[in-house]
Amino acid sequence: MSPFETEVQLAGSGPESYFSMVIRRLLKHKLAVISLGILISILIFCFVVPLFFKYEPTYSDFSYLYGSPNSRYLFGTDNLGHDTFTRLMYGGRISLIVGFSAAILPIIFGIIVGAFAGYYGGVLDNILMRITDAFLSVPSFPIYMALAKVMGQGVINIILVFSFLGWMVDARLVRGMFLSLKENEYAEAAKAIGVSNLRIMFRHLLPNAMAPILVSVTLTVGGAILSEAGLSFLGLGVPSSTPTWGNMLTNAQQDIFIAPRLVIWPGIMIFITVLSFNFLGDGLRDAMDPRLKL
Amino acid sequence: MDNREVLVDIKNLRTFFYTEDGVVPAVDGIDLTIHQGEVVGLVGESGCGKSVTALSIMRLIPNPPGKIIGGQIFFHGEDLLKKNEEEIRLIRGDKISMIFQEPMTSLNPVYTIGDQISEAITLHQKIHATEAKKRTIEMLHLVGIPEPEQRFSQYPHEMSGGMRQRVMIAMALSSNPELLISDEATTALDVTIQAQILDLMRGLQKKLGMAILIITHNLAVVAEMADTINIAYAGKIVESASAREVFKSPRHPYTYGLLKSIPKFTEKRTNEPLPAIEGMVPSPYHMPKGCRFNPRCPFATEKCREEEPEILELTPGHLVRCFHPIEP
Amino acid sequence: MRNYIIRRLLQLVPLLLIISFFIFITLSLTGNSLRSLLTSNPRITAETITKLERIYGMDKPLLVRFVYWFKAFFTGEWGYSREYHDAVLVLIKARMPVTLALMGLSFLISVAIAIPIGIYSALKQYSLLDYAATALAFFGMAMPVFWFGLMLMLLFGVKLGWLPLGGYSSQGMDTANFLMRFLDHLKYLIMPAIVLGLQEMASWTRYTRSSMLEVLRMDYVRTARAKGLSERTVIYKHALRNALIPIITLLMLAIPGLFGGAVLTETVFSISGIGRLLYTAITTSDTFLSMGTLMVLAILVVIFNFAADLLYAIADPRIKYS
Amino acid sequence: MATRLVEVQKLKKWFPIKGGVFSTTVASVRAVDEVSFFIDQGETLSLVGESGSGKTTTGRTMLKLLQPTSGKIIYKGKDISKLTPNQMRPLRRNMQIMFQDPYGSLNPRMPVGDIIREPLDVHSIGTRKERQQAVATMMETVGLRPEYERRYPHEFSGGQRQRIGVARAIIINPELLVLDEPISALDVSIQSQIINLLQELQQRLNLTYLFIAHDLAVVRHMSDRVAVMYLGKIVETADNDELFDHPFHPYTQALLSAVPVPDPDVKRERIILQGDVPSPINPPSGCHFRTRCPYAMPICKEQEPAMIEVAPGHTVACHLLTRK
Repeated sequence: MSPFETEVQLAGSGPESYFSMVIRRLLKHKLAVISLGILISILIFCFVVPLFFKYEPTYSDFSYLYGSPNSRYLFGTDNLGHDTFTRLMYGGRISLIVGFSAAILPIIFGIIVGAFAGYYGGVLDNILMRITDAFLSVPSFPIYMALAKVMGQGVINIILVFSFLGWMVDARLVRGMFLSLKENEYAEAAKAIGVSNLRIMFRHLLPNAMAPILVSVTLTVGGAILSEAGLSFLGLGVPSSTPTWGNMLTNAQQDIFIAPRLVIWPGIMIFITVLSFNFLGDGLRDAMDPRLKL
Repeated sequence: MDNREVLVDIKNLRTFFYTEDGVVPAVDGIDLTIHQGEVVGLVGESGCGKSVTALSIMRLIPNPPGKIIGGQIFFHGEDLLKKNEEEIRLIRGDKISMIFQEPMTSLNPVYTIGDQISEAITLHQKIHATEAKKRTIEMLHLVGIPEPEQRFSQYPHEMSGGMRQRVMIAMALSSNPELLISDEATTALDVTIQAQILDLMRGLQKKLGMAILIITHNLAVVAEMADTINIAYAGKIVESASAREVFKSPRHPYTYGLLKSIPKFTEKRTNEPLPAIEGMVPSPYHMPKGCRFNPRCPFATEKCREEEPEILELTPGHLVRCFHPIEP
Repeated sequence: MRNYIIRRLLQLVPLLLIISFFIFITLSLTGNSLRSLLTSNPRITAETITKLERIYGMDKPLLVRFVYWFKAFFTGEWGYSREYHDAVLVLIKARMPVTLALMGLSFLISVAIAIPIGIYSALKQYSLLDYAATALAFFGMAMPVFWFGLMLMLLFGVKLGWLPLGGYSSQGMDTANFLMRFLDHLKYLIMPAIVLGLQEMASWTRYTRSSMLEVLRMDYVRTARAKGLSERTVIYKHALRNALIPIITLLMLAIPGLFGGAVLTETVFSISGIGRLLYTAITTSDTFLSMGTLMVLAILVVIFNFAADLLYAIADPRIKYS
Repeated sequence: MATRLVEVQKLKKWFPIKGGVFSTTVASVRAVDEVSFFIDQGETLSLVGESGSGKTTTGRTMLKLLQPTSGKIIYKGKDISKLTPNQMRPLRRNMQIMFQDPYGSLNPRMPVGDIIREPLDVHSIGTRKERQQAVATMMETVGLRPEYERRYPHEFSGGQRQRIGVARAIIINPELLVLDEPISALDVSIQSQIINLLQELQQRLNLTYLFIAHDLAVVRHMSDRVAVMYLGKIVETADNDELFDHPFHPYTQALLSAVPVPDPDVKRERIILQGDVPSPINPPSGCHFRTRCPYAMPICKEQEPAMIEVAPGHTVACHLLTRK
């Protein structure tokens, strides 16, 4: 019998791309599915509901300061008579925008630095990693404070500050992935075929490094929301006139004994959002690791 | 051979793994007998259940996902599967020892090899630390490790693969076990180092008289070492006989095909293609109906596709699981 | 090993230089405030200002000024705080013990809780306790530090009245004996310490758990079982030590991060420590004080980095730095 | 007279080891240390040796996947050792490699059709449709169903993956194929299928093989000539039968005698070598094998033995030859 007549059958159950496998496995992860649902609800709450809602975030009802919840003001009002419900929606917008932007920019930069350092190694790796180490050694929160002070308050500045000091962990992660991935024989096979280095890096290796990168992105979004809230809480983040969840907390802190409700709501929003991102990240990590049985 | 006392008698052992994708019947009715002082080979390809059999004897199946769901493993007439964890622990590493495939990862990297061997000695022999150290050095000497006194305080990463496998053997033999299970112990080693280790094991077997269960995919290794050979395929033993019988007159089509398909390095080169077994090992999730070898078997009939054959003693001591055994 | 230590120490020098340069540049941009010292602080004479200007090379270009400043910093000349009307060095010295006590307590509590829970979670994977620990860990990681602080204050300070709302010691404690003072401080610090350590505690629990799970899958753990060792010995002798090696580094490297949290915690609980000092310095553009405080933090970072490397090398015999 | 396809002269590949306070090069791993051999068109040269002997590094350096430290690689009369990666790219069409690990050598995120087609894409061969056709033909050639081209590697078994590896390597009609342990990770019953496939393809497509292996039984079955490596050096080269029937070098003899034979009746005289292979960072002076050689003499320590032809096409590097 000649091997050319060999009839071979597939071991697998059917054609399934990696992507659909991840989705299938993610959907088995109950907490991740719930988190995804919560996040979508929060997004709708922050970006869609305000379109159909009566109050502007700057609207003040001076006749109803520290108002308890009623049918007009679902969550009551604050010290200036702002509608808490409205401000939670608008505040969420800023917090989420900051969170996403401050995760996406650094990951792109981190991928580039990490990919080159890990793939080429040697002197380039050494230089890039020493710089990364130096940045990593900077106590980030105090520097956020200093930079925020220097650059002035504002949403864009906050995103820039976070991006400036947020890429190192991703760079290290990607470098580590590339260091081990390039040792795979398929990278060498691509080289042997004559594939260029850039194509090997971004077409062969990067897709294989995507799992931890994506997980890192979800965790970074949560982290950035927390940091923004922290900075704003200290009065160094977004100007206090713009509502964010962090700012709402700052304003409410002094009233904590009069109207604890004002402190509880924004805190819960931050908490639930970050928690959902973390659970989603955890679910993604499990879904993308085929060694793990769900 | 048979006048020696039976040491281990495995009857209809079944060990399944319950995974996300389904149930894997890794071992599905394996029978195996080991006499005292006998060297028994268990040969098969990946997924045939040979390593799971060994871990089942040791009761080291990771649970979950694995579980021994049936059968008996008699050791000196007592069923190991009926013993509690404490009782089995006293047998493990004392009466029955095991060495593994990967000498590089089987030793704990943060303890010296001396620590790791004497730990086993003090555990099973209840002797003093200084005594244990003396015994450890003796063992290192026995397995041919030069300068055992210096080696005692070395860490595993400071040794080569061959040396580490010697350390594993020293550890396994330190309590004079009655059975040594060698699970692909030479597979990761180079040919000349493999020759050293096999030579060592043969020598120690003669000297100490323990029984050895050699688990391997390498037919040549069992040909050199084993008295009796069991061929496993897809979780079942398909043929069992003395080494000579298996190699001279294989009766199961799988054994026959396997022996034909491996190139012989003692024979001059021909340009003929090798008589290969077509197809591939069945997926553990989709075991074929009937005889598990039937999709690859050139002699398969309708009966083979429908019914599962029993293992039968064709000639004294030669057992085959096949409806149409090859005539010698 | 000795070579390794020397090499790491040599690497610390440029690292410290880069960090301090970075800090210097950032804060120089806030505008120089030497002159403003004169106007805001009546106790500082024009003479002192001139002397300071000479020390810091104020008329020189930025890069040269950095060299002056760096030199001054390492000779103990850290300048004056505009806000507090005192020498920076004195201020930092006075505040340091409070912050170190807060961080130390926080670190101890976190380690003492996180590591045992992490180990237990790994050993009893998918048990009720494992799920509870996982839930708590996620809870801790998603919790905004300051908000958690406020919530605890509401509960224990306001509603239950068990613990003081803020500060560091009670009045009249200066004359009390050591034990009384210690217990008094403890009463004030326990809540902030838990708040400060919550996030680290949560992530350490997760890391310990996964590290332990990873190690339990290793071949040498199987070897240890095959020897007949008791499950206890297998876990506490063979698995645990290997699992803790990466955790040690993690612990060390987390310490500098606690400073960031200290800023928030000390603000919430009105504790006069380094964190609050830094907060005041930055919000009031008190350049010397900001620089001094940030530099102290940077040095601590570098030291703990080094300690992490050393401990790792000691804990893992495979690391052979020659 | 056969045409010489490739000739390697005094090829050297040392990997530096960084260390010390300033991360300078403190030593080198002498993976390949002045190795010379040639391969004629259409033949199979096997490179055998144990792990750490440098056989895999030799194969990869010959293909310029690793930059040689020194030495010449003459491919069809042209020295390619100094070419830059860009200059090498067009030449890659002619020389391909197939790897040992069926799991690591295929990108898990690419469908197998894309994997097999990539060489055509990279070298811009044919139209889109022609490439697609070529992939289908190639899959049939190696015994895979073309319908499976959208499937991912994890759905295939080890043997099938090696078929994919072969398809990728030969789709651009190379002349030279380096086979780096292509069957040693496979199950016994699958190995013979791949061996047969490789041999059949060699005859059909007139391929030249550099076969890197440690399994001597397979080497005997596959090769025309055999070169034995030990610690970065070739110690003996000969025609297949000549080498197996009349090994001269003490290492070759020991290696051959160490191979177990699947026949319980064959009782062979076994030479058990003592000790381990020394570290390639600090190989023994003189003859690298002398520390384990049963015949070691004083001269072996002082002088490196030269390659001497003991029979036509049979060369050996050993002082025993020059003793008298």
